[in-house]
Amino acid sequence: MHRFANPARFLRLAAVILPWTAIATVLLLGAGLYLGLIASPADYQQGETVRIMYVHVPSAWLGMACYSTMAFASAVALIWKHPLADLVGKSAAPIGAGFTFVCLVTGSLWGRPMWGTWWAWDARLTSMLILLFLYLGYMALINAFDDPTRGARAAAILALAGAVNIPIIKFSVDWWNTLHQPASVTKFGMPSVDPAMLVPLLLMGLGFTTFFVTVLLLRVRSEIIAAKIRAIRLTQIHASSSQVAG
Amino acid sequence: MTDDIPTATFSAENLACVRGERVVFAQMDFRLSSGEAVLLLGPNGSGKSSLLRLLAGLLKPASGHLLWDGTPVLDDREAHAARIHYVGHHDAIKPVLSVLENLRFWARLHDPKSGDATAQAALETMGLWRLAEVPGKLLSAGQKRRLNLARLLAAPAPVWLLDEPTVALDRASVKVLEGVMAEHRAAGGMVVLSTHADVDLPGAREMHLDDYTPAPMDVSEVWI
Amino acid sequence: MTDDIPTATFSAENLACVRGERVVFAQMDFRLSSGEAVLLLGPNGSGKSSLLRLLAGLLKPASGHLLWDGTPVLDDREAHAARIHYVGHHDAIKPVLSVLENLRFWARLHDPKSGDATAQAALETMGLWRLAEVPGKLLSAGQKRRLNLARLLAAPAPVWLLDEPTVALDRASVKVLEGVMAEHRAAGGMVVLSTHADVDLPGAREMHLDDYTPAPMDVSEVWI
Amino acid sequence: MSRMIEIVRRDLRLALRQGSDSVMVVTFFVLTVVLFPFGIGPEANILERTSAGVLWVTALLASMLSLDRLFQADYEDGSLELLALTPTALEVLVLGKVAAHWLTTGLPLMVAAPVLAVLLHMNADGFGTLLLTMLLGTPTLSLIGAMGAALVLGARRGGVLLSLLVLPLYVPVLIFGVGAIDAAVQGLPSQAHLLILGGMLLASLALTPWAAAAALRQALE
Amino acid sequence: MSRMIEIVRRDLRLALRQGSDSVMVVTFFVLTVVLFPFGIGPEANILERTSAGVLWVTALLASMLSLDRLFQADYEDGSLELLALTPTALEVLVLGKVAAHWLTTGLPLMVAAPVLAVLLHMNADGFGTLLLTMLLGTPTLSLIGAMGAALVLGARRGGVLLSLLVLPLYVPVLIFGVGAIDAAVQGLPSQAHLLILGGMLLASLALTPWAAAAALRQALE
Ligand code: HEM
Ligand SMILES: Nc1ncnc2c1ncn2[C@@H]1O[C@H](COP(=O)(O)OP(=O)(O)OP(=O)(O)O)[C@@H](O)[C@H]1O
Ligand SMILES: Nc1ncnc2c1ncn2[C@@H]1O[C@H](COP(=O)(O)OP(=O)(O)OP(=O)(O)O)[C@@H](O)[C@H]1O
Ligand SMILES: [Mg+2]
Ligand SMILES: [Mg+2]
Repeated sequence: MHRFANPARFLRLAAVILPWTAIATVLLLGAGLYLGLIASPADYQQGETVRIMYVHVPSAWLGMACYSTMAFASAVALIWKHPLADLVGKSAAPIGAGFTFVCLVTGSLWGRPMWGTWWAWDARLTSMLILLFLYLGYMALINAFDDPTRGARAAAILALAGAVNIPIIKFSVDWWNTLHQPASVTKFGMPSVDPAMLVPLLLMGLGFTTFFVTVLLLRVRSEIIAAKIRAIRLTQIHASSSQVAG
Repeated sequence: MTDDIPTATFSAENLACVRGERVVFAQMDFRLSSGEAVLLLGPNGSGKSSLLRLLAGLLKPASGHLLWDGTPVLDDREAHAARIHYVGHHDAIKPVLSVLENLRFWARLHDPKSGDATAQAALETMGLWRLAEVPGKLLSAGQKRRLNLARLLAAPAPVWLLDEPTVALDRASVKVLEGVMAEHRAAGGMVVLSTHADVDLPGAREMHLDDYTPAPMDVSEVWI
Repeated sequence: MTDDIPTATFSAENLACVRGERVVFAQMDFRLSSGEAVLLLGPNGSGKSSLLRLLAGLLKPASGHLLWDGTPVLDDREAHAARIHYVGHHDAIKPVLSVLENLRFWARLHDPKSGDATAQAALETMGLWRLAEVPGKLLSAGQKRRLNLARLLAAPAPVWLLDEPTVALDRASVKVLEGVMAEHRAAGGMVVLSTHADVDLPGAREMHLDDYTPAPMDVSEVWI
Repeated sequence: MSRMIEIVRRDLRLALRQGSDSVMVVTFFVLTVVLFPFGIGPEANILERTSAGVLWVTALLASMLSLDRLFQADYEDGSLELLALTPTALEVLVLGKVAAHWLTTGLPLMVAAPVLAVLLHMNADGFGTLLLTMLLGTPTLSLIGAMGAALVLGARRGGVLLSLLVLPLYVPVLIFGVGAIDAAVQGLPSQAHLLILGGMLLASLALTPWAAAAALRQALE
Repeated sequence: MSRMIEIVRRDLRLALRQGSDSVMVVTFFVLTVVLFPFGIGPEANILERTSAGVLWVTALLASMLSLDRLFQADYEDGSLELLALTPTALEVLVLGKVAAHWLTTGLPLMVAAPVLAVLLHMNADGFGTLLLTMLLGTPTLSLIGAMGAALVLGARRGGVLLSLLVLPLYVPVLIFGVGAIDAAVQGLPSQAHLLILGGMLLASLALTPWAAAAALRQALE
């Protein structure tokens, strides 16, 4: 099936979705930032620094969400060999790395006032740092082979193996008593956060998500085109490679 | 040593092989029953080694399936591995291990019950028994190749996949190999052999790999 | 490219070669003049590769001397190295370097003045020019061998020492190689070639290595 | 199973005969720690403070530097193809090679560790924990490393890539290893750290052979 | 000469493309030193006292562990035969390979060293001397190592032999290297140490290429 898979359908779909996600991103982020940075109250104990949360938490969520997407795509690519899945994984990685990086930076910026330290080898922090390295490793690996399909497979395996890290990040706060505070928004049952903070937080979360979708679609599209070009060049290179002297 | 092999068929329909994003061959049908042999011919780069690796299960076909008595082989890799012996371009000989150690390792790995007796018999057939204690690094090219071929005898398996096995062999050894292959087929074994030289494989079906090379410029097909 | 080679003679008297504490061959006389060729034949382990390595200066003879126009070659290793091209069992191809990079390196190393033009010409003759940018690891066995042989053309040298050069080559490439060797000899070059297959080397003197295996200990007898 | 043992035996034999990097690495481990006093001067208290860290950092380097040859040699001489074609799950064979790697790096390190700990004036209360952390930690290192080594087979810049993949996964082992020892030395409970180490061992034991085997199959395509 | 440059260029290119062990080892040098604070705790004064030792021990490790592959790869794929058959003294080619090895290990180590020295809170007075010792010491390490690697090629118990062979030669470099830095940090004159280091460099420059070339010829027999 591998050589007969056809990108045309995907391209058509992307063309339809893209404008909507793009617009949604702008609106959601706009509203979220306004509510978060201006309209919402400062925290009674954390003061203004609480506003870091509106970037920190969504980027943390997306950092993990991207990786889950990547791992899923990798599974599809390995099992069904669907070429599109490879491209999705490849395209998702840098975005996720970006989110994770932002989460780490905002986190440690926030940690300075809250915990009096930029960094601690706390379970969640460590696992998040490892997530970043997993992204970097994935990106390095996928480009490290002369044969792109081979690179994609190797990277996919890494992505799957690294997936254990996600639940660790998520639940580390519950398993070990960490510096980092446990889930309050994503707690099952009623969230234990004041709506004035919850609403902008969720808006930002949605905005980040649509942003992710938009960029992902764009990247996959360009990957497809690149692959086509490569294929053409290869067929030409090898065209008569097997006959001696012309 | 390969007496108790039941008749079986090893077949494939509409095989296609893609390497480095490029279609090496496509729409290849393939069929082999006990006692038969196939001779792979074709210019360099036409895909002989690729086909053999594909039959061995090292490569996954881009399309088509390999069937053993009608059941897909990739369903049970171990079972398939137990059925085949693959001799590739590399001799897989450790320079610091003695000839016997090298052979015994591979034999045991293929069939844990295979004893030293069979190993010795194999080395004798290949005219290496006198070198049994010599470390691999001291072997000449042909001696290395013979040691590699000795694996075929040290642990029985119905399907032999041989990639240019006569390389570096002197004429006498080529004769020995031809004899061994005949014996193997007489006992119901199968042989797939790629070569550029002349190998005497009576009644073998010839496959010219270049017949299956797809026409260069069909981009729509090559889309990965 | 090898026009300006003066006639010369490459000879040896009473050569003996010992490997792994064992005499491989002895009392071998050897003589080769410009335009001539020698075909080394003999069973595995009879010493063909050893002789070639010895002629190349990689092995030191246990007795006897190699002479170039009467002067011992070991007196001036560099000069001798400049005279010869050696093609052994290994292809010396770096998997991560492109075909062209691989060739250019060896050419420059042999003759710093050799330019890209000659390299390209060599690749074209060997039918590899289309693969010039492909990394070595993607080459098929025969393509690797052809790349290795391209060295012969990329930088001129009067003496070619070829150890089973036709291994893994398809018939077409063998023809090309034969043509190249004929050209080389016509231009006054010398060729020493070991093979188990048939290579067309018109007017070549045949040497059967097993004739020189010392009587007391037969080839398979080993003292290690 | 018997096949796995075959592999272990072969790899050990090879390591002995041709001296795998690992042997060298262990020699090095000992050397470093012996030399260390030269480096920082023999003040006992400093040595004591640093001992756990020195031991673990060196152990980490030692096991890591012997990694990139783990599959490379077999890959180059064609043995890997044949291994992939043996009638057993490749995962099992991988475990065999990992075991061999651990026996030639981790085990000697463990044996050497207490002696070196003495040289470094480590507080005797730490010895038990030191051994425990090593027992739990070094196999984890070998396992994770095997996965990395398999993934980078045939890659460009294999070496750097390997360290990029593997080191981040090694760091936690280091952290918790040292943490446990320091805790023990200061008479605090070190169970928490040890548990985490154990968890990492189990996780990698479950995951990495599978990943490595899959990666090897890819490498052979 | 131009041939030597060819070799350097090729080896650098190889190192870049496939990431020779050396590149990895450097990544690794940096990492170790960065890890070190985690290992021994961030107390500035301890770090300061240990910095010279840590840096040199790691540098030594870095160049040593990349060595046993120095000729191995070329030996296995037949390149070494052809190198031995180029119309130049093999000694020159050996120098070429050593140069390449130094450029991929020694030089990066030197560049990284000061940065790491800062991380380790080394006293700024030591920096100049640190660089000097590295400049004199690392090439010596590469040279000695090359000889060892060559000697081992043919031999059966490769790695072990290598380490046993090379380590004793390495140790003095380490001792005097650290000695010089410590002296400088304490404001004492360090010429004596530096002179000895220079002497060792010259000696190995004169001896090792010849020894290595001879050993390689042996290995090819
Ligand atoms: C570099 C340091 C930090 C890292 C790597 C980090 C990482 C994370 C991650 C991965 C999440 C997502 C958890 C989930 O979705 O269940 C998260 C959520 C959160 N973090 Fe951080 N964090 C850091 C520092 C901080 C600091 C200093 C604070 C403030 C005290 C903080 C407060 C929060 C909050 C309130 C959440 C939302 C929890 C929820 O409701 O689910 N984080 N952080
Ligand atoms: N490196 C070595 N050290 C010691 N003995 C060796 C070495 N290489 C080969 N020999 C022995 O020398 C003898 C001749 O080897 P050589 O490679 O020259 O044979 P050959 O004629 O080339 O054989 P083939 O046709 O297989 O290439 C063999 O018996 C071999 O065992
Ligand atoms: N590992 C690889 N990755 C990508 N392409 C490859 C790889 N190995 C070989 N190829 C390409 O696949 C094609 C077929 O190679 P293959 O080795 O099957 O040819 P072959 O018929 O065995 O040639 P030879 O007669 O020289 O052995 C060649 O064009 C080669 O360039
Ligand atoms: Mg082939
Ligand atoms: Mg030979």
